[in-house]
Amino acid sequence: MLDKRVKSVAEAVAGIRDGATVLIGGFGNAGIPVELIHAVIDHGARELTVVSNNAGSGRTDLAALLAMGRVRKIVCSYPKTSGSVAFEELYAAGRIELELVPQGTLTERIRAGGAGIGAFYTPTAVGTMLAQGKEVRRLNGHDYVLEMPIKGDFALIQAKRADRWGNLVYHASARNFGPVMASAATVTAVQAGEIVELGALDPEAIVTPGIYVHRVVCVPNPQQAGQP
Amino acid sequence: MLDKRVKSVAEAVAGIRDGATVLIGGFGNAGIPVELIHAVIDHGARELTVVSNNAGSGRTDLAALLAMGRVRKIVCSYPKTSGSVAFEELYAAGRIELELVPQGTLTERIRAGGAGIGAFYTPTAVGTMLAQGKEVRRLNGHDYVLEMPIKGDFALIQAKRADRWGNLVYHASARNFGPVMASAATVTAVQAGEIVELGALDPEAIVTPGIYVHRVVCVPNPQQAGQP
Amino acid sequence: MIKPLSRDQIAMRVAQDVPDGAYVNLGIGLPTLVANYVPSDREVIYHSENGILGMGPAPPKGSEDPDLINASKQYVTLLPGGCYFRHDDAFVMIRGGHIDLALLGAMQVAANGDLANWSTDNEKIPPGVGGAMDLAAGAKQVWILMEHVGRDGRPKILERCTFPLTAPAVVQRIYSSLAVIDVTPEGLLVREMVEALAFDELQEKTGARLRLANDWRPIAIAS
Amino acid sequence: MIKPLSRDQIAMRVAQDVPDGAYVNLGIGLPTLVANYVPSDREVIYHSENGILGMGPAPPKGSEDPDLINASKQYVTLLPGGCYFRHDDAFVMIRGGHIDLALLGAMQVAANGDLANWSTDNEKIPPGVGGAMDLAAGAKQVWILMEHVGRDGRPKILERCTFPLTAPAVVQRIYSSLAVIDVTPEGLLVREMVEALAFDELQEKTGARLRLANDWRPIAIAS
Repeated sequence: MLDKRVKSVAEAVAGIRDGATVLIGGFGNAGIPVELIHAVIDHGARELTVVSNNAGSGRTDLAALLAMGRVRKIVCSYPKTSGSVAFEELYAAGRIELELVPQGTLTERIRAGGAGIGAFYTPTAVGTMLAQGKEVRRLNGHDYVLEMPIKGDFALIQAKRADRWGNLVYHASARNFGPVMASAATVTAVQAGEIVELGALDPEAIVTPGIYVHRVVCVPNPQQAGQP
Repeated sequence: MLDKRVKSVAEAVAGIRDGATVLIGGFGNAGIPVELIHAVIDHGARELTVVSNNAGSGRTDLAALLAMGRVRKIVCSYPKTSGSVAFEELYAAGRIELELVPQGTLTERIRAGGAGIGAFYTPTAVGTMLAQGKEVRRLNGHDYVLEMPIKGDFALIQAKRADRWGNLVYHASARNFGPVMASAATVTAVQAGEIVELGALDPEAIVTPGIYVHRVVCVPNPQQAGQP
Repeated sequence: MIKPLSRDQIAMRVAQDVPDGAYVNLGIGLPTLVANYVPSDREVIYHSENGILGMGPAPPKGSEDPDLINASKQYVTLLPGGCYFRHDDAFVMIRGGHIDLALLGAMQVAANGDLANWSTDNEKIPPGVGGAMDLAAGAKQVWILMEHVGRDGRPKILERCTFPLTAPAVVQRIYSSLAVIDVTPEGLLVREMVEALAFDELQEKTGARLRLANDWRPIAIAS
Repeated sequence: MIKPLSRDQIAMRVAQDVPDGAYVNLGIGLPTLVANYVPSDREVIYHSENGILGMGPAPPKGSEDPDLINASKQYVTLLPGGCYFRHDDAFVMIRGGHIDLALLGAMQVAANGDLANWSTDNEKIPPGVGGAMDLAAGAKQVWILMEHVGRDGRPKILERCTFPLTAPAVVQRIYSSLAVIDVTPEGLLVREMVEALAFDELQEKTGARLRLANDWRPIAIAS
């Protein structure tokens, strides 16, 4: 029987190694898998590379992981937001590496990782300092930058509902990076607000097919991300 | 007011020019926009390049367009199916050009066309005759073939329901190429079984956002594709 | 007496030019105000990079949904006909040329349409690019909303940007607090100026050569 | 007396090896029979390239849905927990290495795992590749189901394929009508043979050098 449910957030992130690349869903404070991030904090893994749109805000979840010095490098599009104090302190002290990636290139690189694409040419960032050192190629009369796929050892994402096959649906703009990150990790761990019977999710409306999901834990009342 | 509804299939395909590239949805006989194809037949455009997974079967829809000698070139993954008589006759007579593309590369090239990607590297077809004459590049220890985007002047697709903004939902595996083709054409024309009030489609379950759709015509009882 | 436009007045002026039925992405800050002023007889579809089409106004206090936010991380609503989609699909729309109009703020704009709106190249402040480069490169049209000069009085419209570029040669039009200026192959063309402003004064506050359109007129704000 | 396995018996033998919980793509033809024989205590998720996960058996006559078909264009059903998705996403699953197992037919297989299953290079017949190259290149494992020799009696297992390749070095295992053969770095290793078949006879019907595993055994079909 195919059953991806696990009993605890600890079990959901079990096996995460020092030095792992972790894709973390969320945009602003929507869709952040707060409890899974705290499970990584409790787990103890260090020297992580985190791929996430933002770099945490407040003092909980990603900001807490950063503040504990557990992240070697962050790959993101918009690290400085209101409340990104933890990141800013590390950055000013030279204690974290930042790879800044335009947001659309970030999502597309993750998609390429999940889709088995070896690399792709994008018009974004042509003629800017974020294209420095990268191959630029003229195709069909326009310039494009070559970009490489991103894959994760783990992806941590939040969903509204799941079933035991790992099918997922989301709520409003909390969907954001969840689906694309789910497709690009060796282990995709999901915290779902609710786990429903197999067949209860509309097959026409499932957003993330279970094939991309490996572990699902039920977290009925998740904390709000980015708390001070 | 944003209203993409048109009153007839003729209006839906109006403006299609001789020599146009037309993306046509469907896989097997599911999801084929039969009435829109017949509108193209009635319209009279010639020298078309058709991009479609199959090359028609029976004597209606795409097979009829082919049999009338209106297609200069077909880009597809699987032209020979049971009933693909019209195509086979043209092919044997040397009267149609065939560009054979692996199915996953076909969908990805269309996606690249819709997504503004200049080109991409795929592992599919490496070391085969379908990669002959194409750039092969070693990336991260594996070989990949460079593939170019496909865009259409028109896309013709079938959907189950639509609204006046052009939002679409599909039925079962008739979804197939509809969403990706919708994103890659200058004019995307949709035949929908039903047109519903704005707001009647679940915002969490809309498959093709209306931004990709330009014309919607209601065809309540479409013909079955591939009739003999 | 010259009265520069307020931020809301800039937004009002732009709103007059947003076409009916357009798909529009509003950048962070000043551009978000435009949605408040689009004439009610026009149906404009607002896109947000975090996976929303058909964004509506801010919700009444108390009924905010923390999972329904715009790119500026403000609470929004969804109109009937709106929908949600994946982040990668949101950028298919942007990069693929499906957004009719990106309304963006700017630090600097050059006479050839170069845009700088993401970094002041200050090493102490971590840079953040977000979706700015994708929008600048991908939208069919890019219009800029900004103060005509910086807080320090220095021109923001220049022959060449000194800040790092967001994208080269992408801006079609600038709506500043003093003027409406088209970026043309022949350089910057002033279409409108605020009342009582002389062209020479405008040129003085601008770091690139301007030309005045023959049919220029004073900026009119419907109030 | 040697009795080659029937098509159904090949499918039965393969079905024994399909792991519980696996995501499996069944190629056109012989492989589609496997679904009929997977033990009922195993939950196997069938993927179809036209946007289906969780395909169920053929529907009862009269309740077919013309919009619910598999890659072979046969009517199928959807199991609870199954879902539909876009064609491009179906190939994200394939190309991205998310399919555990592709069960495919073959015209020829080479000792190094090269697969030829899409074209006989006959200029009069239009070639059709479908999703074969994507599956061969993308699935985590590729197992081949086929007659051991062609209808003309010529070997289909060869040192080198003579037909155009589908993908080089992708086959892990061959289930033929006579034997179960692993493709190993040291060449082809026979794991199982049908009753009463001598290894020399098998080698004679095979165009590539075989080795017999020390722990080889007769093919057993649960009936």
